[in-house]
Amino acid sequence: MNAEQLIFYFFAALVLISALMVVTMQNLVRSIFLFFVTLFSLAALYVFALADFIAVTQVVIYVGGVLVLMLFAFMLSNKELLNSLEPIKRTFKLNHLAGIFICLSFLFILVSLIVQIDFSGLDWIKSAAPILEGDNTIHAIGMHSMTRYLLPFEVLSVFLMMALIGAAHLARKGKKI
Amino acid sequence: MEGLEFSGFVGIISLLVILLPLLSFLLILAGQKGRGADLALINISLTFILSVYLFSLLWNKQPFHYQIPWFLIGGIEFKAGILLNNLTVLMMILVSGISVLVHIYSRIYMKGDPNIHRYWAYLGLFCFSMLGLVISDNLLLIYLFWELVGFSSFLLIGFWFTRHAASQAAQKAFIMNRIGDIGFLLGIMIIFSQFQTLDISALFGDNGLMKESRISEGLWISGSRQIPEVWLSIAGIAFFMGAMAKSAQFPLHTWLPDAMEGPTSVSSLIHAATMVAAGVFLIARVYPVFDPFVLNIMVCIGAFTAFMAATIALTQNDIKRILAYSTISQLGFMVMALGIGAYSESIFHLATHAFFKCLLFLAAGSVIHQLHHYRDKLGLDFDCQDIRIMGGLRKGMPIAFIGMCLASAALIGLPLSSGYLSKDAILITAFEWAETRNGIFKILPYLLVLTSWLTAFYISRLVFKVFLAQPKLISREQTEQIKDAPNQMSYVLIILAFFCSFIAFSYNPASFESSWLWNGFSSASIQKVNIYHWLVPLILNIGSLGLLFTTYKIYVKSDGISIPDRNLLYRFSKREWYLNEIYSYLFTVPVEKFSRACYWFDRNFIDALVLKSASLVGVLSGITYWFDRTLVDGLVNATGTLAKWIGRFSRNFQTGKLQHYLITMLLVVLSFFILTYFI
Amino acid sequence: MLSLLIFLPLVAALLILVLPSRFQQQYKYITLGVSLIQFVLSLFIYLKFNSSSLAAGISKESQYQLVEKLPWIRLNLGNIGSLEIDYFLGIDGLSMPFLILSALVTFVATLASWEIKTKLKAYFSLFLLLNTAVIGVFCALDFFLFYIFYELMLLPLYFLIGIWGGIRREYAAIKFFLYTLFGSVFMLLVIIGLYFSVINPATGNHTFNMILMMDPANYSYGSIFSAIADKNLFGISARLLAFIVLFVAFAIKVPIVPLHTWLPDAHVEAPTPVSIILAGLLLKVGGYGIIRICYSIFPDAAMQSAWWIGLIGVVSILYGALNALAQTDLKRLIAYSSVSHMGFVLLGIASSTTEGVSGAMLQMISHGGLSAMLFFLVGMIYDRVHDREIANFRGLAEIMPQFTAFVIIAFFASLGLPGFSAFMAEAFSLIGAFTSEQVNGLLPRWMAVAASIGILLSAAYFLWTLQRMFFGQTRLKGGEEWLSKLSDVNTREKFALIPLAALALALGIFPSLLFDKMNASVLAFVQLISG
Amino acid sequence: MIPLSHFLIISACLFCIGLYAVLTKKNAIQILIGIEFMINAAVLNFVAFGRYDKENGGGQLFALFAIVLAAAGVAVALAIILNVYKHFKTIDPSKIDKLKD
Repeated sequence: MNAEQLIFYFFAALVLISALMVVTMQNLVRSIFLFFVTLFSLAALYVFALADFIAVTQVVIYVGGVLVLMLFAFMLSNKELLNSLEPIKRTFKLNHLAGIFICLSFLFILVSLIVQIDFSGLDWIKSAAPILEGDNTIHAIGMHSMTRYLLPFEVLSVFLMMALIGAAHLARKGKKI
Repeated sequence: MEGLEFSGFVGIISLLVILLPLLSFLLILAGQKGRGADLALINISLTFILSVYLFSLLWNKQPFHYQIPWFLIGGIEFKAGILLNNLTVLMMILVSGISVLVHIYSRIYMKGDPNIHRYWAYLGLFCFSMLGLVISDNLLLIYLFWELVGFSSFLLIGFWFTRHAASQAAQKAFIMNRIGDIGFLLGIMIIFSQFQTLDISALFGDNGLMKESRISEGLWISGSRQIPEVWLSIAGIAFFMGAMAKSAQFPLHTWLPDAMEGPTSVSSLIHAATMVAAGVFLIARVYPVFDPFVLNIMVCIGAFTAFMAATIALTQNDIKRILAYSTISQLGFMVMALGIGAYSESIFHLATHAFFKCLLFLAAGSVIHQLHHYRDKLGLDFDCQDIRIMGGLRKGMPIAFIGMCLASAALIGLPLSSGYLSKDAILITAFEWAETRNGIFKILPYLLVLTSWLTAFYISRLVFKVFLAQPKLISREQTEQIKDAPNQMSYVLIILAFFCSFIAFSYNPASFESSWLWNGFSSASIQKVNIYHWLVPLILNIGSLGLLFTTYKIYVKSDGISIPDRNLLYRFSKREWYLNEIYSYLFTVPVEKFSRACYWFDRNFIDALVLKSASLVGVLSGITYWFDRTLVDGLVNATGTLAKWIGRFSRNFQTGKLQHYLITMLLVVLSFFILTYFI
Repeated sequence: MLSLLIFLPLVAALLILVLPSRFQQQYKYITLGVSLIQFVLSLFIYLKFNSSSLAAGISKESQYQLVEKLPWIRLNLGNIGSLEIDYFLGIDGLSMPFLILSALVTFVATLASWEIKTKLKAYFSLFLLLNTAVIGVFCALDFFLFYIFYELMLLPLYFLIGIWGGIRREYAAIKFFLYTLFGSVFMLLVIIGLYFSVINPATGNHTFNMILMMDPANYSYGSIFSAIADKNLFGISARLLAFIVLFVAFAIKVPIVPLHTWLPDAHVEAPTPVSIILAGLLLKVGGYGIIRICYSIFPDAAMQSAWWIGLIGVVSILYGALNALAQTDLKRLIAYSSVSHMGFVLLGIASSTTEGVSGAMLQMISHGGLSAMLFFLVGMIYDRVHDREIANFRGLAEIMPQFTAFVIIAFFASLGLPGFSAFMAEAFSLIGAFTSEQVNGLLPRWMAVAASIGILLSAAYFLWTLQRMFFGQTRLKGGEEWLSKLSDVNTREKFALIPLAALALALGIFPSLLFDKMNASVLAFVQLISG
Repeated sequence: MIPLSHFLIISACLFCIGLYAVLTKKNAIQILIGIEFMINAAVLNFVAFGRYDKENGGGQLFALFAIVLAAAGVAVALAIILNVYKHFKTIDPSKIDKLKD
C-alpha cells in the first residue's frame, strides 16, 4: 500500500465516520460543524478522483455558501428554534428501525451490485482514455461548459436565479405566504 | 209382605239409632250452642231406648240384614247395609247405655267449660260413629266408621287443645291408630281381591265365601281367584293389627295412657268402655279369617299385653294412668280369649268390663272433680290426679268409695261380682285350651293368673291410697270437707255399681255358664275339664284376697311405701317399660331424620340435578352462541372486517408524515430491487 | 255446548280487555259470573250425561257425547296427502268429571283472586284465557287441537306466576315453563309421528283424530308406530319409546318423582288463585293425558311398562310424603303432599283394573277439590299476615275457630279420613293395585302394601302441622299485630270453602255420584288397554 | 491509482447514511443535511466516473452543476423550513401531518 492509497482511505474513513456522527448527533450545532469535516474530506476524495476544480468548488460553495447560510440563517434569526430542539429523547423507535433496515438493505444492494459488476470490464471504460494526473481539467471544463454544455449551463444559471429570488421571497419576515 | 214391613221398620229404627247422635252433632255445630247439653242428652236417650227396643226384638233371634245399593265400581256393586245379630245389639245397648250415663255425668263434670258445646257435639259424633261401626254389614263401612271413631277420639282427647300434652296425645292416638288402620286396610285389600266383596254376611256367614274357600298346595283358592297361602295369614295379622291399635294391644298400646289427657268422662266412655272394645268387636266380626297361626299370635300378644300392662299399673301414681293400664290389661284378657277361641267368654268380659271400668273411671272422675273444686276454692296448687297426695277420702265421699270398691271387686274378680263370672270364665277356658297345647302355650294361663293377682294388687293399692290411707298433703279435717260429687254424678255411679254385680248378668253367682249373655253366643268347642271350674276361681280368689290383705297392711296400716324403691324393676315398670322412649328412638326420630334427609336429597340432588342440567344447557347455549357469533356470523362479518382491516391498514400509510411516505416508497423500491435481482 | 263452555271465558277475557280501566273493580265480578255460568252449564251436562254402556266413549267415536266436529284445516299437500285437522270436541265418562271440577276450581280461584290488587286487567284476562285452555284440553279429541290447548295453558300460567308471584317468582315461572315445555316439545314429535302413521279410513288421509289413533287397524302398514310392524327406534320398540315420551310429558304435569321439583317452587311462588288452579286442575291434566292418550293410544306399551309406572307411583307417594314431613313452610308442605297424593293416581292407573282406574279418577277429582281448598286456606293466612312458616304460628285454633274447623276438615279429608272423597279414592287405588296381580299380573302386591304406608305418613305430617300451628297456647311471631290481623273466615271465603268441603264429603259418602257416571267408560277403558 | 469500485462503495455508504438521516431524523435541518449527503454521494459518483470521460468531461461538469443545484436547493429549503416553523411552531416533520385526511 503506497502513501496515496493510505491518504485516500484515511479521507474515506473520515467522510464516513464524520457523516455517521452528523446523522447520529443530537446537538444540531455540533452536527452542522461536523458536516464541514465531511464536506472537506469529500473534497479531498474528489482530488483523488483527479477533479481538482470540483474539489475547490465543493469547498467554496458548500463551506462558503451552504454552511454559512445554514448557520447564519438559524443562529441569527431563530434562536428559539435551536433551543426547542435541545430536549429530544433518545428513543429507538420503530421508525428508526425501519429507516435503518431500509438503509442497510440499500447499502447491501448497492455494495453487492458494485462488487458483482466488473467496472473495468465495461466497454466504454475499457475503450476510454482516462484522465491522467498531469491533465489540465480546468481548461477542459471551461471549454466544455461554453461549447458542448452551454444549454444546461444557461438553464442552470436561470434556475439559480429563480431559486435565489424564491428563497429570498420565502424568507421574508412578517408577511404571510 | 209382613217380613218386608218388619225389615223396613227395623231398618228405620236402627238408622235412627245411629243418626240421632249425628243429628245432635250437626245441630250443635249449626248453632244450637246453648242447648247443647239437653239436645245431646235427649238424642242419646232416644237412641238408648230404641237400642233397648231393638235388643228386645232381636236378641237370640234370626240375624237381621238389610242392604241398599251404595255404588258400583266396574262390575262389582257395593252395598251399604245394616247387620244386626246378637253381638250387634249387645254392643248397641252397651254403647248407648253407657253413653247415656256418661252424658248425664258430664252435665255436672264439664260444667263451666267455655267450649262445652263442642264437647257435646264431639260426643254426638263419637256415638254416631261407634254405633255405625257396630251395625255396619260391610268391611268398607266398618272401616269408615272405624276411622271416624278414631277421629272423634282425636277430637275428644284434644278437647283442651291449648294444653300441649293434650294435643300431643291426640296426635299420638290418631297416628297409632292409623298404623292399625293400615293393617285393616290391607286386610280389606286382601279380602276384596280374593272375594270381590266386602259384605260381612256373605264373607263370614255360615255358608260364606270364607268357609267355601280352601287351601291347597300353598294356594288359597276361592272361586276363580287364588293367592299364595301366606296372604291368608297376612290378612289375619292385618285385621289383628287394626284391632291391636284400637284395643291398645302391645306394641300399639302407648297411645291409650296418653289419651288420659282428655276429660275423664271421655276416658271412661271411649277409652275404657266402648271404643277400645271396638278392636275386640272387629276380631269377633271377622273371626273366620284368622288361621291357627294368627290365633296363636293373638293369644301370645293378648297374654303378654295383659301381663305387661298390669306390671306397669303397679307403680303409676296418676290415678287415670293406673286405670288406663288396667284397661289395657283387661283388653289383653279379651284378645287372648278370642285367640283361644273363647269367643263368648271374651264378649262376656267385654260387656262386664265396660260397666265396671266405666264405674272406676267415673268414680275417679268424681274424686278428681271434687279435688279440683277444693283446690280452686282454697287456691292451692297440686296435681289433682296424683294418688300420692290423696288419702282418707272415704269419709267425705262414701258413694264414690263404695262404687270404686264394687268396681274393683269386679276387676279383681271377687265372687258375687260380674267380673268373677267373666274373667274366671276366660281363665278357665284358657286352662282348658292349654290342655291341648304344649310348649309356651302351657304357661300362658299361669301368666294370666299372675296377672290377675297383680291386678288385685294395683287396684287395691289405688283404692286404699285414695280412700283409706293417711292424707299426705292435707290434714284429715280438711279432707273431710271434700264431699261427694253432686247428686247427678252420684246417681250414675250407683246405676253402674248395680251392673258390677252378678245380678245383671246371671242368676247364679258362681257359674258363668248360666249367664244369659254367655249363652247368647255360640260357644267354642273346647274340651271341658271340670276340675278347672272350681279350682281356678278358688286359687285366684285366695291369692287375690291374700294380696288385698297385704296391700291393706302396706298402704293403710303402715302408712308408707315399704316396697323397695327405685330398683331396676321398679323403674322399668314406672317408666312403662321404656316403650315410649324405644319407639321414639326406633321410629319417630328416624322417620323425622329420614324425611329431612329426603328433603335434603330433593333439594340438593334432584333439584340440583335439574338446575345443573339447566345450567349445562345454559353453558351449551353459550357455546353455541359463541360459535354462532364468532364463526357463523363471524364468516359474514369477516369479509366486512377484512375490508375494514385492509382499509385501516392502508390508512396507516397515510399518516401525513413525510418520512413515513418516504419509508413506504423506499420499501416498495426495495422490494422491487429484491424481486428483480435476488429472486 | 262444549264450545260455549270453552269460549265463554275467552269472550269474557276480550270483554275485559275492551272495557276501560275505570271498571277494573268490576272485572272480578265478570270473572265470577263466567265461572258461575260455567258451573251451571257443567252441572247441566252432568245431569244430562248418559252413563249407559252404549255411551262409554273411549275408543268409539259414536259413543262420545256432545260431539262437535267441524273440519278446521284442510290443506292439500300434494304427495303427502292432504292435511286433516278437525275442530273435534266431545266428552265421555273420563272427561266429564273434569269439566265440573274445572268449573268449581275456577270459581274458587276467582274468589281467591279478590286479594289481587295490581294490574287487574291483565290478570283477569290471563286468568280467563287459562280457564279456556284447561277446559279445552279436557274436551279436545283431535290431537292437534289438544296440543294447542295444552300449550295455551302454559302461557297464561307463566305470566300469572311470573308477574303476580312471590319473591322468587321469575325463577319459579321459568322453571315451570321449561319443565313443561321440555315435555311437550317431545310430545309434538310423537304427535307428528302418529299423524303420519294413522290413516282415516273414511277419507284415506292422515289424521290427528285421537280416537282413530286408538284403533290399531288404522295404522298404515310399515308406518313407524304401527303395532303390527313393530318398528325399532334407537334399539327399542318405537311404540314403547313414543309411550315413554308421552308419559314423561304428562308425568311432568302430574308430577312424578323425580320430575316434580318444579311443583314446590311454582306452588310456593304462585299467588293463591294460581296455586289453586295449578294444584286443582293442572296436575289433573297430566293424569287425564295419561289415561286418555298414553294408555289409550299405546296400550301395548303401557302394559309393558306398568311395573315401572306403578313403582314410580309408589315412590312418589312415599317420597312426597317424607318430603312433606320435613317442610317448615306450610305451602311447600301442601305442595309436596300433592306429589304424594298424585302418586295414588299413577298407582291406580298402572294397576289397569276397574277398581284402580276408578280410584285414580276419583282421586284426581277429590284431590282437585281438596288441594284447592288447602291452598285457599294457606292463602288466607298468607294474605292476612304475609307469612307461612309453620313455626311462626301456634294455637291458631283459639283465635280463628272457624278457620281451624275448615283446616281440620281439609286436613283430615286429605289424609284420607273415611267419609271424605280422598279415602274412597286412595282405598280403591290401593285395592286396584293389590288386585292387579290376580287380575292381570301387572303390579306385585307389595306395591300396594308399600303405598299404604303413605297414608300413614300423610296422617303424620298433617296432624303434626295441625298440632304445631293450631293447637297449644296462642303464640305468634308477629305478636299483637298479627293477632289483630288474623281475623276469622269471612263470608266470601266461606262461599269458596263450603262447596269444596261439600264436594269432598259428598264424594266420600256417595261415591256413586261419580262412579255411576264413569263406570261404563272405565270398563271400556280397561277393556281397551287390557284387550 | 484508486479503483473505481472503492469510490462507488464509499459513495454508496454515504448515500445510505444520508438516506438514514432523511428517514429517521426529527429535525428538518438534519434531514436537509441528509439530503446534502445523498447529493454529495451522487457527486462523488459523477466525479469517479468522470475520470473515464476525458473527451466530454460530462462527469465533472455535471458534478459541478449538481453542486450548484444543491446549493440553490438548500437556500430554498431553508426558506421553506423557516416558514414551516412560523406556521407550525415546529420543524419536526412527523408532527406536521396535515397531509393526513
